[in-house]
Formats: sequence, C-alpha cells, structure tokens
Amino acid sequence: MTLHEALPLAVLASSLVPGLIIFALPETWVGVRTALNLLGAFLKLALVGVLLAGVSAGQDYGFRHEVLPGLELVFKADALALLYMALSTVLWLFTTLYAIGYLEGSPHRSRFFGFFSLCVTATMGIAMAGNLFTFFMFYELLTLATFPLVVHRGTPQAMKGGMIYLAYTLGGGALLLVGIVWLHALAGTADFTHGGYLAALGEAHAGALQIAFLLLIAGVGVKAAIVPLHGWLPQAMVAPAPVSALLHAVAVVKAGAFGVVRIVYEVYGAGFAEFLELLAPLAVVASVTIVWGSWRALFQDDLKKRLAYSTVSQVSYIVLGVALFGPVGAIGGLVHLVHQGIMKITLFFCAGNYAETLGIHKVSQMDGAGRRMPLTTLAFSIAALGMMGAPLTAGAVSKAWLMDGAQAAGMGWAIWVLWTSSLLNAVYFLPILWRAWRQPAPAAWPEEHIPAQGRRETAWLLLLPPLFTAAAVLVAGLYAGESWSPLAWAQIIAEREYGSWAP
Amino acid sequence: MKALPRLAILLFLLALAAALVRAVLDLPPPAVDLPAAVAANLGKSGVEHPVTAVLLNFRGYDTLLEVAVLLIALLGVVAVARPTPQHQAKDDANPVLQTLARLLAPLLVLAAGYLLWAGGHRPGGAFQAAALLAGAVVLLRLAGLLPAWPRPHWVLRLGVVLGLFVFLGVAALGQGALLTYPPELAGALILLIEAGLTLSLGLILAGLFLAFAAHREAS
Amino acid sequence: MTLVFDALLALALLVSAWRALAAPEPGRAVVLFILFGLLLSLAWARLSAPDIALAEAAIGAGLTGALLLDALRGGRGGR
Amino acid sequence: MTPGLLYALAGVALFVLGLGAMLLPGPVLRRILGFNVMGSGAFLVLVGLAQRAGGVDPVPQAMVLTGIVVALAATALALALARRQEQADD
Amino acid sequence: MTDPLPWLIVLPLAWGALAFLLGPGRGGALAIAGLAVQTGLALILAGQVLATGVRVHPVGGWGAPLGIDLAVDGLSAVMLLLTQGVALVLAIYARSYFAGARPEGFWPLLGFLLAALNALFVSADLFNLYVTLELLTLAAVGLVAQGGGAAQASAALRYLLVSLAASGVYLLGVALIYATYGTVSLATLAPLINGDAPLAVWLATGLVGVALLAKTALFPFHFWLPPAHGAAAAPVSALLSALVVKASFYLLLRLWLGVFAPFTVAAGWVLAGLGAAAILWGSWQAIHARRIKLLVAWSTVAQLGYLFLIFPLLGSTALALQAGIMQAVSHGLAKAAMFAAAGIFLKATGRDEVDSLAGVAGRLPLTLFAFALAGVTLMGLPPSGGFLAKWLLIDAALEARLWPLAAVVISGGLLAAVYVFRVLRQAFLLAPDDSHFHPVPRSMEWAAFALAAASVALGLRGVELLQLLAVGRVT
Repeated sequence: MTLHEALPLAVLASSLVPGLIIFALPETWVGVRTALNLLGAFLKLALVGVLLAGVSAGQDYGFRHEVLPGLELVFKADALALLYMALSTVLWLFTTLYAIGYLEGSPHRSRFFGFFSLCVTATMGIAMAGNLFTFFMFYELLTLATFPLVVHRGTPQAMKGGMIYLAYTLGGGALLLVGIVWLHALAGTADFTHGGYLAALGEAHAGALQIAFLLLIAGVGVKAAIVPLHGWLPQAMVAPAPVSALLHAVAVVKAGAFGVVRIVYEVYGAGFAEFLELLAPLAVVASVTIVWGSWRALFQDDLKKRLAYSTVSQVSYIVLGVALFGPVGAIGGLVHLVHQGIMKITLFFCAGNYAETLGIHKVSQMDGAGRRMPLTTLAFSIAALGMMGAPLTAGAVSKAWLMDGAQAAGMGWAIWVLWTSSLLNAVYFLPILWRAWRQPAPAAWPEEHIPAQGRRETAWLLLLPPLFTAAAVLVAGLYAGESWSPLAWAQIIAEREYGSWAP
Repeated sequence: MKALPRLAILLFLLALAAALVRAVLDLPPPAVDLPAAVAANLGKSGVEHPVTAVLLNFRGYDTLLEVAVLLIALLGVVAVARPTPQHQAKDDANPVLQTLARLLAPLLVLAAGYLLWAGGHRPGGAFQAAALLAGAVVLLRLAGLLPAWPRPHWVLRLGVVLGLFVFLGVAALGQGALLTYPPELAGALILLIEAGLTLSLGLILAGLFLAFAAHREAS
Repeated sequence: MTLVFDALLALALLVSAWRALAAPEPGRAVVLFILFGLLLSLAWARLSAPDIALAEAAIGAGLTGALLLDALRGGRGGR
Repeated sequence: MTPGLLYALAGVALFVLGLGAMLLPGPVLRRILGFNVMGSGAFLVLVGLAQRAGGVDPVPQAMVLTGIVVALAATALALALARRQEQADD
Repeated sequence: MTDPLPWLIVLPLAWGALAFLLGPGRGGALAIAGLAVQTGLALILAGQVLATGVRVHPVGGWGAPLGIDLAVDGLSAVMLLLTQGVALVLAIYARSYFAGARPEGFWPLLGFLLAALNALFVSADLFNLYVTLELLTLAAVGLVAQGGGAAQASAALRYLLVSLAASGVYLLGVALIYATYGTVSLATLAPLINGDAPLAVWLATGLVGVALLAKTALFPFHFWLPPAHGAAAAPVSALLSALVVKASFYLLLRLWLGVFAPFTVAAGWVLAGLGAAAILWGSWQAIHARRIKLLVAWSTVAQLGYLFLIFPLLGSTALALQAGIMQAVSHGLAKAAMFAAAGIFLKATGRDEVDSLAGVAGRLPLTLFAFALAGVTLMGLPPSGGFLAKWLLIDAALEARLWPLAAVVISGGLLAAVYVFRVLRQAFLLAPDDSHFHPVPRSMEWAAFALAAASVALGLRGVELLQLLAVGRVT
C-alpha cells in the first residue's frame, strides 16, 4: 500500500481508533480520554494539512477495496472532499475542546466521546467517498453514530427527539438507497467524476434519471433539512450544545448539503442536470427553504430553536448555489459550506455558554447578557452579523457570489430571495443583540452556574472556542482575496467542476 | 374451529386423494431398474438376503443415521421424564403376569438371537431382533420385575451407544469411502454391526418405554 | 381369488384406521390402532415383504401399542 | 390389478386419512395416531408402487424398515411430550 | 478414510454419543474440541471445492443409484462453513450458560443436530434427505424440550407434530418419485425429469415443496416457530433460528434449482408473495412483542421472508441466489448473536420483558453493542452482510423491473429498525433504583459480540463467499 493510499485511511483511523479505545475506557479516566481526544484531533489536523498541500500541488490520494464483485469501497481525497474535511477537522478540534469543558462532571462521557469520534469518522468518510455506494455507507453510519449523541441525556423528550430524528434519517436513507441501487442498475458502478458519469446514458433514460434524482435529493435532503423534510432539526435541539453545534455546522446538515454537491456535479454533472431540467426545480425548493426557515425563526423564543430554523434557511444557500448553473453560483455555494459552518458553530457555542453560565435558554431572557458576558456576546454578534451578510464578514462574501451567480445563471428572482432572507435574518438577530447590549440586566439570572471572576466571564474551555471561530468569521471575510482563503479553494473546485472559466 | 375452514380442509383432502389416485393409476414403467442392480451386486455385499444387503451395505448410511434418530428420541424422552426415586414397582403387578414374563422373556431373547443370525440369508435381522429383545424387557417391566430407569446408569448408557460406536467404527475406519467393507470381511463385519445394533436398539426401544413409564411413578 | 382377499384386507385396513382415528374414547382408539398394526403386518406379508411384516408386528403394533397403552394409564394417573 | 397397486391405493387412502387427522383439530393422541397412519400409508405407496408390476423390490422394503423405526422413535417422543405437557410444573 | 467430507458427519455423531456416555450435563469441552476440528475440516473442504470444483463421495463405494452419494458444491460448502462456525461459538456460549444447570442432553443432542445439518447439506439422495430431516427435527425438538418445563414441552410438541406431518408429506413425494423413475438419487434423477413428466411427479414436487415450506416456517406455516424459539433456552433458540430453519430452506433451494426446476416457474410468485407477507406480519408481531425472546423469534419469521423473495428472480439473474445466500448467512450470524445477547439480558436482569431492559446500556455495554450490531444487519444498514444482501436483492429486483419486491425489501428494513430500536431505546433509559443485575460470564458476552461482529464484517468483504457460492451446482 503506497502512501497515497494510506493517507486517506489514516485520516479515518485518526478518529476511529481513539473513539474505539475511548469506548473501552472507564468513566473516571478523564485525563487519558482527553489526551486521546486531542491527540486524534491534532493528528487529523496534521494529516489533512498534508493532503491540502498535496492536492493543491496536483497530487491524487485514493484507496479502493472490493466488497462484492463489481462493488467497491472507494475513497478519494480530492479538492471538494478536502474543503469539507478541512472544515470538519478544524471545527472538530474546537468542538472537542468545548465539549470537554461543557460536559465536565456529567455521566457517560466515555460513551459520548466514543460516538463523537465515530461521528467525525463518518463525516470524513462522507467527504472522501469516491462513489455513491461508499457515500451511502458512511451516510448511514453517521445516522447511527449521532443517535446516541442526540438521546445522550436519556430524558423522555431526548428520547422523543431522537426517535423523530431516526424516523426522518432512516426514511431518507431508504429513499437514497433505492436511488443509488437504481443508478447502479442503469449505469453500473462508477466513481464520482468531474462533469458526472450519467451523461453517457443520454436522453434514452431521461425519465428514470429524473425520478432517481428526486429519490437521491430527497434522501440527502432529509439531513440537509430541505423543506418539507426539515421537521427533525428543531426536535434534535434536545441534544447537548456541543452536539447541536456539530450537527448544525459540521456533521449532519453539512453531510446532506455535501451530498447534493456530489450528486449534482459528479454523478449527473451540472450540464446534464441542467439538460434534464433538474436544476431550476432544485433552486426553487432551496429558495422556499431559505425563506421559510427564516420566517419560522422569527417566532421562536427558545434561542436554540431560533438558531435551528436559521440553519434550515442557511444550509439551503449551499443548495441554491449548486442549483444556480454556472461556476459563479457554484463558488458561492461551496464557500458558504465553510462560512455557514464557522458562523453557525460560533452561535451554538455562545448559546451553550449562556445556558451553562447563566441558565439563559430563551431570547426573552437575554436582557443585559452582553454586560455580564461581553466576550461571548461579542462572538455571538460577529457571527449573527455574518449571518445577515454584513460587510467585512464571511457571510457577505458568500452572499455576494451567490447573487452574482443568480445573475449569471439568469435567475434574477433568486437575488430577491437572498435579500428577503437577509432582511429576515436581521429581524430575528438584531433584537437579540439589542437585548444583550442595550437592555439592563435583570436582578438575578435564571440559574447562574458559573459565577464571574474578574475578567473571566465563564470557564475558559467554553469561552475560547467561540472567540476563535468568531475571529475566523472575520478573517474569512477580510482576507477572502488571499490564495489560502476558503474562497480561493472554492474557486479551484469550481474550476475543476466546470472546466476553465472566465471571471 | 369454525365450520368453514374444516370444510375447506376436507375438500382439499378429497382433491388431494383424487389427484393421487389418478397419478398412481397412470405411471410409466420406471426408468431405472434398481432391483436388478441389487441382484447383480448381492454377491459382493457379504450377505445373501437382499433386504439386509440394502439395509446394511448398499444404503447402510441411512441405517447409521437412523440409529442416531433412535438415540435422540431416547434423549428427548429422558429429558422430559422428571427425576424419580428408582423404586421397584413389584407390588402392583399380578403373579400370573410375573410367571408368564419369567417364562416368555428368555424365549423372546432366544428368538431375537435367531432372527439376528438369520438376517444374513433370510428375513429377519437387527431391527426385528432388537424389537423382540425390547419386548422381553418391556414384558419384565410390566410384570414389575424391572425398575424404571428415568436416569440410565452408565453401564446401561454404554449398552445404548455401543451399537452406534461399532457401526461408526466400522464405517469410518475402513479403506476408501465411508462404510466400505473389505469384500472378504463384509459378512463378518455386517454380523458384528447387527449384533451391536440388536443390543443397543433393544435397550433404546426398551428405554423409550421404561424412562417413559417412570412418569407414572413420578406422579 | 387372492386379489379378493387383498381387497378385503385393504378394506379392513381402512376401516380399522378410520375407526381408530374417529374413536372418541382414547382406550378404544389405541386398541383399534393396534389391530390396524396387525392387519398392516399381514398386508406386508401379502406384499412379499416378510421383513417389514415382522418389524411391523413387533414394532408398529407391539411396541407402539405398548407405549400408547402405557401413555393412557400414565395420562390418567398423571394428574 | 396387482396386489402392489391395490395396496398402493389403500396407502393413498390411509395417507389422506392420517393427514386429515393431523390437520383437523382434535386431541393430541388422535394427531399422533394420525401421523402413524399417514406414515404407514406412505410406506404402502412406496413399496406397493415399486412392486406394481409384481416382483419384489428390496430397496423400498429396506427404506420402509428404516421408516418404521423412525416413526416409533417420533411417536415415543411425542407421547412423552404430551404427557409432560399435561403435568403442571411443580 | 482421508476425505474430510464424511468426517463432518462421523465426528459430531461420535462426540455426541460420547457426551451421552459421559452422562447428563457433561461433554461441553468435548463438543467444543470436536466443533473446532469440524470447522477446520469445513475450511479444508471449502478450499478443495474452490480448487477442484464439486466433490462427490460415494458412500460404501457403490455409487448412485445403488448406493448413496454425498456431494459438495459451493452452496453446500457455504452452509457447512456457516454451520460449523456459528455452532462453535454458540457451544462456547452454552458452556457458560448451562454452567451448574446440568442440561439433561444438551451436548449429545447438539452433536446429533450438527450431524443432521452436515448430513443434510451434503446428501444427494432424496430418501437419505428424508432421514436427515427426521434426525434434524427430533434433535431440534429434543433441544427445545431441554429443561423439561411444561411450556417447553408444549412448544416442542407443537413443533414436533408440524414437522412430522411435513415429513410424512415429503415421504409420499419421495415414494411417487421412486415409483416413476425407480431411483431417489438426485444425480440420476436430474437428466430424467423434464417438463412433460407424469402427474405423479408434479404432485411429488408440490408435496415436497409444501413439506419444506412448513419446516422452514414460511408464512402461513410460521405459527409453530415463535413459541418454540421463544420458549427454548437461549443457546437452543440461537441454533434453531440461525441454522435449523436454514437447512430446510437450503434443501428447497437445491431441489428448486435442481431436479424440480422444470415445474417451479409459476410457483416462484407464490413464494415471493408469502415471503412479503412474512416480512410484514413478522415485523408487525415483533414490534408488538412483550417478551424480548419472542420479539427476536418473530423477527426470524420476518427475516426468513427475504429468503423467499428471490424465487421469482432465480431464473433471470445470478444476483438472486447471491442475495439469498448472503441473507441466509448474515441472518444466521446476526440472529445467533441476538438470541445470545437476549439470553445474557435474561440472566442479568432475571426478567425477559422488553421493558425490563432499562439501564442495560450502563451495565452490559458489550452485550448491548453486540445486540445493536446484529440489529444493524437485520435492518440492512451498512456495513453489514444484511446490507449487501439487501443491495443484491434490490439490484436483482430492479434489473427484472420488479418494483414491488424492492419496495417490500425497503419497508421490511424500516420495520426492522422499529423493533430493534424499541430494544435499544429501552436499554438507553436510566435504570430504576430497585433493579439489581446478576453478573454474567465474560465468555458469553464475547461470544455474542463475536457473532455480531462477524455478521457486520461480512459486509466489508463478501467476495470470497460469492466465489465459493459460484462453484458449480450438483443437482
């Protein structure tokens, strides 16, 4: 096995192996567990760094293993995969740190961190999957690995949320499976390829391919929380904050969105999908989701629920970008895959801090929180502004490219969708900031767990991750032009998906 | 059970019977003439009686498995027989039956011996002999001259499996395929197997009865 | 002529089996079944299968009958 | 009409009879007897048809010998189980 | 006798009889040793089959039709491997399970059960198959009756009566075949049987087919299975669900593809329909079962249904057979693991209601993990043998444009998820304070886990299995 084959496996192992060991660890071995977690996280970071360097130098990394005659498990770390892997790896590191602080002293932590690592392994598998069969394997593994995290608290409503989550995701998985096997029956096994591999079938199977597309998109749409398949997301809010952060920014919804990207670009091929008239409907569905999610967010007093509906809306920016035929929209969507991740994880870290420190769960309890927890609230504000697409933030970059993409694709109406969404974002985020900064603090907080000590408004492990990610939001916005920015990377990908293009 | 399903079953049975009768009445002559093959190879089988030849040589493998079937049945019966103190059931038997049994049992054993020996060249053989042997034991049991054995003693167990061991030994240790007898020894080996089977099957058949009878004493 | 005898024997087989299965009272059923077994061994003899005839008489009718009878007694004493 | 064929037909009748006794609801004893009758019927068909043209066929005869012993074993087990079923656990 | 093939039958008979000689409850170590050797033999045999193709062993050196032939092709070899492997692990499990309980005849009966299974998988003679079926039935019934409770007895009796009726029907079928062709050797029959055979042969096909369906407990013949598998001791239930019902399925498949091929075309749809009904009805019952072992038993009824969905497809594509065997093997492993896990829960909590599992996640994580992995296979989620089976099955169905079959497979998987997660959910709940757990030997937990892990690992590498399966069929 050459190095180029070993590296992708090493990336998987770097979280799988620690996870399995952690399962076996006694509850009390906090030190060992933490060491293993961080070791895995940093190791993965290093490996992904190597891969990034290699791929930008034009190297290919991949691994194949035959499961059945003519049915292969294929991994390839290409540019698109690495976009997602880099995001997950970085955010996994921060989330791990955050979770260590968040869960301090709570029961069943071995189980939690074990499944946590499995969850990230599944994400890496999804990113590196080289064909639909492999993608499906890790897609379902992700479902199974996240369920115990969602029901971690073991309370009745946690169970209820978990069961609803399962019903949606397993149902979606079933649809996806039918679609995949159908394509397999039509086109045989084929790897993901730039420009897709179905065009060869041509018009003869147009009808079948359209239905298959519907099945596939419905399958991944459940995790991407595309309306009307989004019902599980607000329910899954019962999970602990780090899990919500992971679900919303990195793992589950992103897996769905990433699936849409692979299916449109590397299974059907953007051109062939356009030819089959599949992109316009997809754009419409995405737009509906964007507006609907924002609209519902307005009426949520529960902070995490409001953020959840905001996720529903924001993830479909990615889908919309993919559906806007042409490289410009593609860049907008791909870059938002990263930007939405860092912004949303920041928001969830902060929501977790409010809950853990002051017992604040509702928007109506936010009065004066900014005075009590300035740093957390600062991070929250940056991320929120980013969500609105305020200048200088990452959000602004995504939105700009998406709007140009809509223009280029001749879908002017999509621009209005984006404006409406921004407006609604402002309407449901600004009041929070107003309450936090301008309103006087109440006499007593709902339940203050962690008393303030001088400059330290809460535990360091809870405070640092959101500050880092918030900084990232600004950096990604300010230095979008640089060669190392997510934007630049997204451009490389779009270039490969659409062949050469002129700005 | 309602009348309708019952009627359905009856109709089904009638239809089946009709179909079977029709099938039985127009049969072509069989394509393979197995009796001829048996006759042709009888010389090499080591016995003169064709049925015995089939039973213990040509299709001896069936017989081997069948011994195991009987052993299983015994195990099953013993398993459900509740443990009981092994007391004599003499008292409740009547004297006439006892004298009868005392007279008849030896005769049955003799007859069994004869059948066993006869099996080689004319009707008779291990099964029939074993049945007579079992008959003798059962008779003694009914007469209350034997105890029930819900938990067979180890000597008894040895007797029960001896036949199977002999059969397995001959089957496995021969040259070539399973159950191939050296031609010159075939007759002797078959007689050996039959002797073992007679003893073991006799004990098993009796055991089915005795272990079983233990139920009554249990309750 | 022999065929007539065979026919009668076959008929007797059917009747005894039928009565044994239809008998409402267990003891009666068992006795009829033993009779059936004996008739059957006769039939085997008629089919020039003396080995089976012997086995049927000893096992089919004899031992099975004994088992059934004992089961009846036990069944009664069993409760 | 040879004796073989005659007894084969009788065997068919016995088989159906026994099958009926096993399918239709009834006491366990009847089902056990039914199984024996059914088996005897199948045996008669096996040997009877094999000898339908007259003559003797030792192969099915040997098979039936095997079958009779198996049937006895099954009957004994069934009776033991039926007995055990009647007794309440103590 | 150097050929490993007959030893697979002689060995278990020998150690079974020896265990009987040793007396009640003895012979566990002997059984495990014997099974270890058998597993080795089965591997050697599989190697020979892969290398040199179909192996035929003429018992007594006579050869068919006068004598009885044993024959091993890919299909038989796969079943032999599955049987020895599962039985070996379950024997290790049972040794701890019965520790101190003195199971009357478990070890001898286990030996004879294995002899029966192996003999059935290699037999190429219709009457000899009848004997092996009887051997199998009586051994299985005897095992169910172990422990001798009235409940086991009545479950065993019902099982026995159904099987005996089926055996009688099968025997009549054999009689008709012998009457028509004068032989019962499959190899001799194959060229003789063709479409314009007399009525007797059609009847024989029907009789044999129905008999085997009843023994495989295909809906609507399933009624005997849940009580029997639910009442027996855990290791016994595992053996029955994993192996015994597969044996009659294997035989049906073999005859269907072989001698009876000319008559079976139309019936494929009936079997598929019944299979679909079994999947839906069995899952439904499993979802509503109160006792955990009954839940697992009903799941067996459902999972057996998948095996019959392949019959309409067998003619058109090779995928169908692969799907069926993949399902048979992975279900065998997974169901054995599930019953083993259920037995551990029983021993630990002392109760067998699903509701009494609260807190198990904390106390028996390894066993629960085994149960979950087995569940993954039953749900057909990747990576697992069950998933590959489902993939192959859907693929075959779509190739043949048979959408309903694909729909049934998918919905069956989702229903399985409902009853599997019903257990897992319960296990993740916090334990009530009054609950007390008895310690359970680790060997049992690891045995359950090994079986479950195997059923999942199969999903990562099925190539060799299918290669072996592809080795030419004897008919």
